Amino acid sequence: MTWTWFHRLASPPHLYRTAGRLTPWFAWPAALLIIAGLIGGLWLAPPDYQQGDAYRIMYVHAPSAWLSLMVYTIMAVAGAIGLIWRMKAAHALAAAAAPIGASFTLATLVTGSLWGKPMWGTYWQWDPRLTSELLLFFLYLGYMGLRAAFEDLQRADRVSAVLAVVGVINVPIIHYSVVWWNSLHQGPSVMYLGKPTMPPSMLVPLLLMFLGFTLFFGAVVLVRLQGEVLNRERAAHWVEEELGA
Amino acid sequence: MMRFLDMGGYYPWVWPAYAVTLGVMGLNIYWAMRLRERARRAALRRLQTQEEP
Amino acid sequence: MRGMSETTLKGENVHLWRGERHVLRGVAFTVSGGECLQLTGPNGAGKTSLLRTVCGMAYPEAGRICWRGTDVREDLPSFHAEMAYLGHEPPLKMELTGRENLHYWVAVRRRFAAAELEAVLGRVGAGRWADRPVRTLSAGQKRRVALAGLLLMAVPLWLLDEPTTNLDVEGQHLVGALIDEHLAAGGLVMAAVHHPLAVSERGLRRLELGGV
Amino acid sequence: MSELSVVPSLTRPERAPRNAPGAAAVAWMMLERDLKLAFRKASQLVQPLAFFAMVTTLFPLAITPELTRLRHIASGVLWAAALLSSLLALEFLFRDDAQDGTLEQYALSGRALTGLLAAKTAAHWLLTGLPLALIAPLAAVSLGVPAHALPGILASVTLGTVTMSLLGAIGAALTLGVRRAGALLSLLTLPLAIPVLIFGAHATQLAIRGQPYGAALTLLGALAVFGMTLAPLAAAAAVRINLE
Repeated sequence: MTWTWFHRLASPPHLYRTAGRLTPWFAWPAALLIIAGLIGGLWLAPPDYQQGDAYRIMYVHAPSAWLSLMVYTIMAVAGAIGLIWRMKAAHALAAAAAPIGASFTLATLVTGSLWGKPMWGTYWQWDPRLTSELLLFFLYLGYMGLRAAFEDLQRADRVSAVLAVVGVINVPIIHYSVVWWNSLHQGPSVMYLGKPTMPPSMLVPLLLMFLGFTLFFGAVVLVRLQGEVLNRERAAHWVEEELGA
Repeated sequence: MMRFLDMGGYYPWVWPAYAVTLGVMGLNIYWAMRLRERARRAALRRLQTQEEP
Repeated sequence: MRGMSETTLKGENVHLWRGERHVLRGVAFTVSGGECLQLTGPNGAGKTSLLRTVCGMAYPEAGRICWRGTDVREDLPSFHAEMAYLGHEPPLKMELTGRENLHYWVAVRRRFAAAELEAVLGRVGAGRWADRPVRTLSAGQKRRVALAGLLLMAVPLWLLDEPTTNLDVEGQHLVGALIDEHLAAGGLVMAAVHHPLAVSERGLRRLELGGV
Repeated sequence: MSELSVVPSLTRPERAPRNAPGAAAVAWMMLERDLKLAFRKASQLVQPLAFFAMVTTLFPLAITPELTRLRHIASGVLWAAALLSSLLALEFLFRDDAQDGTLEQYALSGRALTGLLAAKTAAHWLLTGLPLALIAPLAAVSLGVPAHALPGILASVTLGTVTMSLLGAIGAALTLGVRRAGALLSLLTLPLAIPVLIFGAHATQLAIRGQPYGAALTLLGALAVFGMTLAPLAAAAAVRINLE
């Protein structure tokens, strides 16, 4: 009985309509939070006593990094659900999420190296966090490459779901092996993240950005989800009603 | 204002980082809309071809 | 229900999509012990798709396949242990001899005595070339080796896709005779064909699949 | 035809034929079959080895012939070459069997595909991983590695190639339905192989410096065991999807 909402949500017409209805509820708060975070992070927060104003890159770097990991996890969980219950809706969600995650992984890498230049004096440092992020980017590329290699959408969905599950099991192993490797060769990371004594004027904009980016992902993935659901639908009457053909 | 834009001398790295991130967000919005629009058109096309026979 | 002991294969309202094509539209059939269901229809009518759906290699959008009264998807391994599927091409390794092929193909399912292998090879007329690498055999000879594998599996349900392809007249009669013997022993056959099988009318049922 | 005794199996709807061989016997049969097939096409066996030797030769030619300097990069060279050569033969791990229909017959045999694919992966390791591990010490000597490091190199490459074959089996199964899969297969497999590279190269480096490398070997072994438990499951799932 508790499962009925689950099955109702998974039915394509319901999912399509719900996604459409929910999009503004994610989009507008996301826009407000990100604008507030930008003002707070760029203007109101004081410069850091060590890094000066360069630390402000954190306000876009850290939330991007958070999205890159969260989206991969979502892809894998959705893929597993799709495989186990043969649920097209879950596969559609995984397909919708992948390019968003990949693009934010790339943004993390670029902002990380822009932050690295003033801090390390070089754009690229084999820092464990950036190295892990680079490997995550390769995992995304592999996932999207595999998806694109199949003509049949159903098969692409299921094969890439297996890859996402394998990948998500490996992500922590890769990350810890990279951290371990790095500890052998150089000192700990010089990045700012996770510093416990951040004053509220710095912390609050960061939290706003985290929330804003997450909601932004929600809004974009819902729009993409509508497209992916339509692509997986063949000759259903609800499509006719919905699109007014 | 100039002091704000200067970012304590770190402007060559701070502003590109924000530009890249906001650019990625913009592209994501654009790609998502394009995907949904194409899917809608493809679905309509499928409906029309299926009605013929 | 008494169904557990009845050797019946039943398809109910099977719908299958292949990409954009709705290949099977509500196909229904029943085959019982001693019966052969002959699938006919133009190219693209879904004969192969239906056979692959039955053996669990294609997943129907709607409907179900029941073997002995239960949905085959509930326990595919047990169903597979009781069926044999022969596709368009004989499933043989070119580098191995006919005998080696039969060993690695069938012995993962059941142990069989050497005498049984000889009897089967003799029955399909493959005894003389069974020790040659399959690469050197003609298409018809390969088909006969595949038929030997089919017999050797000793399963009740045969799913055959164009079983007479590449066979001469004598070979086509051999397939007919093998099917007749299998039916006489209580077996079931489902075969996709272009030309009617040379089998006796008793126990023969037909299913015409429409093209699109 | 009564001597073929088809009738008994018709009348008893039991789970598996009474005379079905056990899972271990089936796996052994599969291993034997793949080894036999490989030795009938022996030229393919030599290719990854030749590739490995070739790649390790490139570095002295590209960087320096001085053994004292080569020794510092030896572990990296050996492991990068080993990873790349173990990718070479992967594309055909399941592809040949999928094309001639024999893989489909195994998938329809009622036997667990997981065990069959694990056996095929074991055969692949015996045919590519193990030979690589055996010639790795030779290549190491040519890079100026002292003799006391050779047992460590042999052990670490042996363990590392086990994991590589298992990861490769997943990649090969995923790309089974893709026509030209070579580059994609490498893109899928290499990021997953990073831990093997890190632990393996570290063990090798410790061995070259004459330091204890047991801990790094243990980590490599742990990766191999982890791979053995999960990779055949993933490969079987992917193969089933691709055969559909």
